[in-house]
Amino acid sequence: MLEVALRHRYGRDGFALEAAFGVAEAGVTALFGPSGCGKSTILAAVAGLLRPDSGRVVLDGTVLLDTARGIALPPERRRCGVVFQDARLFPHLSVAGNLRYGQKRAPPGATGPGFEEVVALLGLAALLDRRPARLSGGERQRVALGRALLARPRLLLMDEPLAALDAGRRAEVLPFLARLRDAAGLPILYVTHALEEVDALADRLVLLQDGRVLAEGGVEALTARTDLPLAARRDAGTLLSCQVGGTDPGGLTRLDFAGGTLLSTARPEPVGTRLRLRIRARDVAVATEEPHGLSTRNILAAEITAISPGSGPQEVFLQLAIGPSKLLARVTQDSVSRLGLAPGKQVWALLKAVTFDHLGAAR
Amino acid sequence: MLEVALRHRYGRDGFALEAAFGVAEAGVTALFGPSGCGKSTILAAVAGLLRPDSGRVVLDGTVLLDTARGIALPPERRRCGVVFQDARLFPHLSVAGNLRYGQKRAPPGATGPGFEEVVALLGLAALLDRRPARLSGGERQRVALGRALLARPRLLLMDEPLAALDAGRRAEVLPFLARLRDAAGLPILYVTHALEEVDALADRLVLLQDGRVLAEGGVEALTARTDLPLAARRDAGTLLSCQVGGTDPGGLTRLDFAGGTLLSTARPEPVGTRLRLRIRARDVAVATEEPHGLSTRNILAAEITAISPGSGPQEVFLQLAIGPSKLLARVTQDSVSRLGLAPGKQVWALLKAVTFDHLGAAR
Amino acid sequence: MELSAEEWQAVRLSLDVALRSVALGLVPAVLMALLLSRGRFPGRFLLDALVHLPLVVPPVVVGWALLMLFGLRGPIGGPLNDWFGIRLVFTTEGAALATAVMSFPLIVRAVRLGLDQVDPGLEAAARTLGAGRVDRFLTVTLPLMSPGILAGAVTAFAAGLGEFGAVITFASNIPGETQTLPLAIYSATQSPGGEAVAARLAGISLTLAVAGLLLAELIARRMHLLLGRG
Amino acid sequence: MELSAEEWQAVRLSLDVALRSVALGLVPAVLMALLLSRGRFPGRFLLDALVHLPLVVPPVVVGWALLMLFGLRGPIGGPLNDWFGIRLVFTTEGAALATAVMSFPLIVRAVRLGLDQVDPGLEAAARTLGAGRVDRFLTVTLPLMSPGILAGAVTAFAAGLGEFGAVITFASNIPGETQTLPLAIYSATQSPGGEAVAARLAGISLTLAVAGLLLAELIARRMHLLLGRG
Amino acid sequence: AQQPATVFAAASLTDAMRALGQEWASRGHPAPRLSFAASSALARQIEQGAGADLFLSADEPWMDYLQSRELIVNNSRISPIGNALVLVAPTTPTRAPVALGRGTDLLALAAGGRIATGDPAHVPVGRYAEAALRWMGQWEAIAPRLARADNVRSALLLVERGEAPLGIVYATDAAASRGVAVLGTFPAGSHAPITYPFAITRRAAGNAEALALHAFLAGPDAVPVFERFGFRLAR
Ligand SMILES: Nc1ncnc2c1ncn2[C@@H]1O[C@H](COP(=O)(O)OP(=O)(O)OP(=O)(O)O)[C@@H](O)[C@H]1O
Ligand SMILES: Nc1ncnc2c1ncn2[C@@H]1O[C@H](COP(=O)(O)OP(=O)(O)OP(=O)(O)O)[C@@H](O)[C@H]1O
Ligand SMILES: [Mg+2]
Ligand SMILES: [Mg+2]
Repeated sequence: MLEVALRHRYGRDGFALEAAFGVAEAGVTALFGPSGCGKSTILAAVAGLLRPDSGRVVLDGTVLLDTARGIALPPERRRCGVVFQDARLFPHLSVAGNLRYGQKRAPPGATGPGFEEVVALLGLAALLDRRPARLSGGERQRVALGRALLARPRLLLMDEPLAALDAGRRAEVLPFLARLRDAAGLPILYVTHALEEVDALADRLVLLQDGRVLAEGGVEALTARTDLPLAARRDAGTLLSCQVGGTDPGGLTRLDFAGGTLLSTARPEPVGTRLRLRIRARDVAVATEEPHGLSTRNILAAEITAISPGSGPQEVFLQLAIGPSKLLARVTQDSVSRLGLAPGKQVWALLKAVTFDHLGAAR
Repeated sequence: MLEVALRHRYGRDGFALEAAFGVAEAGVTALFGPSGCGKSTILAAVAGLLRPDSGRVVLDGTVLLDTARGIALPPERRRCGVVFQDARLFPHLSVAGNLRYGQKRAPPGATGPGFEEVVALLGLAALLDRRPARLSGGERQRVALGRALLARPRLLLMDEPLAALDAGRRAEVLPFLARLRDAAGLPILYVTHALEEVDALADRLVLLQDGRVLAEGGVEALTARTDLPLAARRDAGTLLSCQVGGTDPGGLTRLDFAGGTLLSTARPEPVGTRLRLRIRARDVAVATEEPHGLSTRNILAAEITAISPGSGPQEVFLQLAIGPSKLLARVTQDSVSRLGLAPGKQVWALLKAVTFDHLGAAR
Repeated sequence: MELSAEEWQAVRLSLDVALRSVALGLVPAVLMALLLSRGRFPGRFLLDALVHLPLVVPPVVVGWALLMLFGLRGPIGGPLNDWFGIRLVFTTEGAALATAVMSFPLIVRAVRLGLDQVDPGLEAAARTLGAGRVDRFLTVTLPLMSPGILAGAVTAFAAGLGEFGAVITFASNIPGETQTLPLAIYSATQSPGGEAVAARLAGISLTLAVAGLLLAELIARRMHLLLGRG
Repeated sequence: MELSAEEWQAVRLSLDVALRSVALGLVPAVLMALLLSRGRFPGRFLLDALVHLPLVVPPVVVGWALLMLFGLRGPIGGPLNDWFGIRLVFTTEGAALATAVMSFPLIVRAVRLGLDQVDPGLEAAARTLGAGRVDRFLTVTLPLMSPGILAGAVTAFAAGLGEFGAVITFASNIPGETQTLPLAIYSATQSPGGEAVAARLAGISLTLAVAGLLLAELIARRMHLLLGRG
Repeated sequence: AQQPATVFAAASLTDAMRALGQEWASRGHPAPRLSFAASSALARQIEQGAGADLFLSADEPWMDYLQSRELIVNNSRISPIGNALVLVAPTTPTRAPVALGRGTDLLALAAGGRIATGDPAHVPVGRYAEAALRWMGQWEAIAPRLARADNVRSALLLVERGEAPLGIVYATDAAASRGVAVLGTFPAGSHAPITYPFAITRRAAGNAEALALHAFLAGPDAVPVFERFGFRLAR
């Protein structure tokens, strides 16, 4: 669906980028990496705003760029919606004018969310007549987001679009983006350094460092790996695909996954909805005997399949298998020896029902 | 030390600000609130860049602004270092030139971190000769931070300074800011919407909404309250002051607090260091009988003092007392009835040792 | 202050010529500014110099060159007259043309400065939203460079009120047709004791310029609002 | 192309006068631009109009007014001569003064456009870093507005190469002292059959202007780099 | 009604022609349209097809220029009026008149100052002044001390303002100015006669109104007006 291969160097001995990755189907690909690793540079090259030294970008069979064959479609014909790190709103147009700018130029056949819908979802109704100069930082970014969406692009490029939003607004916008992604079958390249956003949105992850691709793959696979820099983060963990199974007598929602069922605080989704849960390693505890009288609601029989070093000296990751599903648990080295944990040992995995508030959206 | 009272209205019926708060001693006061609530406006008025309709700002006995008495010190004489939301680097100066700009203009007597120190800590050494136009978004913000610090201000105003930094860099810069705060006895007004930054840095919190102060007070007190919008966040919890007590035979660090001891994965701080732990309500489970064979290392006797509604319908907050210290636990309503939890009941509070990686800095 | 009928005529004519010259020169100047600032072609530099030509040679020479080109026997003026019956020499239109040529470099300069003010990032944003070259120019670049265009127009208007050498040489000094205020002032200084008349006419010139500036200031304020800098 | 000694002299003198006029006018023009763009005082508007005066009246009248002011019997020229022995009429300095006065409004306009380009946010940032009014101006505003200043200087230089009416009226046409190229060109066109000489001299004028523009372009590129827009 | 005639006249004829135009109109004719500029500019404009009916030049060469291009009606060329060349000085301080002859030392009279006149390169008054100075044998010495103005009015102004202690201008200009005093008149033989050639342009060849105006200007009725402005009849 999207194929990107780029080589670029700023100046004679400046920053060098050499990155290639592919995206097979619609969905969100997160570009993830530290400041200055080349994320914005990649977006600019894909959008056509930077002409890389050499490279090839193909979207849905359309060659956007192929320096070898001398092809370089101008940005206005690439139909890549871009949300810039610095909103770049048109100062001479009102918020409404900015939003409509892209909408007016969208090809007649293209579908996507309507003006009213975008305005409502981004909370822009009160701002429509305002000029960008009179908006707060977060408000500006919301308008930029709406503007890009309304242009009905074939590919959406977002450069830390939520960094300037507060948690509340972010939580509101995230599912909207997710819905958009699903409804439109739109591939999205998403630059972020918040794993929270990766979990909620990303299907695939491209890990970057110093202009190179460190690893690339499905989010679930990549985040379960303990050998990547991701594991050092406090929110390291695995993603678990599951389905809303119904409501428990206690009012909790049953989430069925391959190998068992989890109980979560009530979910609004109808029965049958597929969800993605991030089970963070730090939230998983293990017990060698079945515990009783515990507020922890999810106590699942599991088998330790491997023990790998954690990010700190006293920490390890336990890889747990619950049926075909995998979980990571982060425990102290001390607990390993104290409880005699070892690969092959049968344990109970403990997960609090309230830790699933942080759900990836349906796919 | 700092006293702020402001009233301002943009245009005839635009956004209205009416906020007052005081800061008694040096340290970080976080201004926390949703996008568009007036945070940047307050900073601008304190820095002298916006002349509010009326108001009074007093810093260390110096009246910076008093509209009633017609006093309004110009920004250049207020010595308020500002890190703007949009870096505002001087495009015609190199990174080094930007950094030295404030340094050269600092009063001769003022002390603070040196040029080399700031450059090293913010990782700017390789960028010194670069122009701002050639920096990535995060790099720009780091330079802006360094520039403000080197001006050796009496008050530091920061507008989401870390929003553009990746987690790694943020984790590096945070302790630096904390050290700066402690060493310089510098009051800092810090705008953010990341609770993580509040935990690590803030001593006091000013919660804003729609231009008004919703609540104001010490971070520990305010974050333990379940009636504020803070509690709705998934990272709601309490802050616990403690002291490094020594090392456990298992290699874990003992953290003593009023009422007990916690075990944490190893901490680098020497024995006796005072730390602040954020114990997030979602990380705390309770048991009615003492559990055994559990990887969870911290199992503390506690008493339920109150049960208050949580953010969702199936959730509640348990307020737990461990000696004089307070903890919040977030559990399902179902568990409350299942385990017969009620105020006055003695329970065991369960805390995983690996959940404390997220530590507030020393005060 | 009483004005003679002839002076009134000169005032009207000056305004007419100055406004027409601005109207005539503005669009070509904007296009030229674009070409010079954004174009990459050989000879760009020579073109830039050529645009400045009216500035670097005396106005009388410009008028003379125009006379040679647009005169009834000139290579442009001849056909123009023969085929279309358009005469430029010795007409108000001709005075406007001469004035427009003289102020052309001033407008181009101002417009280029205005163009440099336009953040390329915004044009890039417009591109990603699907705006092609012309579209983008009309909806983003042009509005954002408008302060430069306004400044250019005002300067050209003021200079047009004062243009003398090129007009008298190209369009002659015919009361009611080409005798603008500066020409009337010149005529006055040619008469012994004409200083008082000249000074009075200069005062009128200044008044017109002030009025033009006032108007421009009002437009600029509005523009600032429109550009969201208010 | 062979130049006569007298023509060489005119070339040298033209350069001299044009450069001196720019040197003379630049600083006052920058200050005036600041005053007009940033100042808030009654009469600001009148001052703005006054600055445009040389543009709106014929150059001859400007020369004539200068003569009244800076002549030996003028209110400024008299004391200047009596106390300091400085004479402006008939001298190269006088020609430069007349040229500077004529191009003053052009520089002021360009500088103001440049000033409008300066992001007030950066000046605000400088303030919070402790930079007072003058400091801030010299270290932030001035460098950032320099493209406008350069544009103004180039326009003034080009206009200075072509300035004619005011110079000949105020400083007269004295070979070697005040006979600049435009005066020589004008002289040539005034004699029947002088066209060839005039055209040749105009070519030289243009060459000088091209050289000036080239230089300015080089400076502008460097400046762009210095301003971090590279 | 008759179409008014269009007259292109040298700038130095401005006042006289305005008065004559009124006089002409008072006789029941349409008031002529007058365009005043340097003779050179007017001649070139006529060459380029300007709608002039009459050309009144301030010097002969520009009339020759048109005649050689067959742009005037040859037999209409007349030079009815003339002028004299005078030496002027500012009225203050009052100076004694001098009798101008070959021996008069003008440089000494100028006392280190400059002598203002039209640019000999192209302004008619300057050309006459050059001839007179050559006749006096002082051209080489005085040439560098000249202040060359671009028209006679500017030269006069320089003297009025005291910038130049001496000036060589037409008698007509000197007479009209209150700021200068005539020190002396150059002998008639010191320079070519100062004449103002008038002619009908070729396009106006059959134009009765132009013909009539031409006759009026050349005739006795115009004489008093010309004399009122200091012109004299050509010999
Ligand atoms: N125009 C330029 N000239 C030279 N170097 C540049 C230029 N733009 C960016 N760079 C450098 O290239 C590297 C990658 O920049 P880029 O903006 O792609 O980073 P990023 O991953 O988006 O970082 P951030 O998260 O901070 O926005 C950085 O080291 C930056 O300094
Ligand atoms: N110049 C202005 N004119 C009119 N309204 C303004 C202006 N600047 C800001 N506002 C409005 O005032 C409110 C507060 O803005 P402010 O920039 O202080 O918000 P903030 O709390 O910093 O938000 P964010 O987190 O998004 O940066 C917003 O609703 C904004 O739209
Ligand atoms: Mg970036
Ligand atoms: Mg803000």
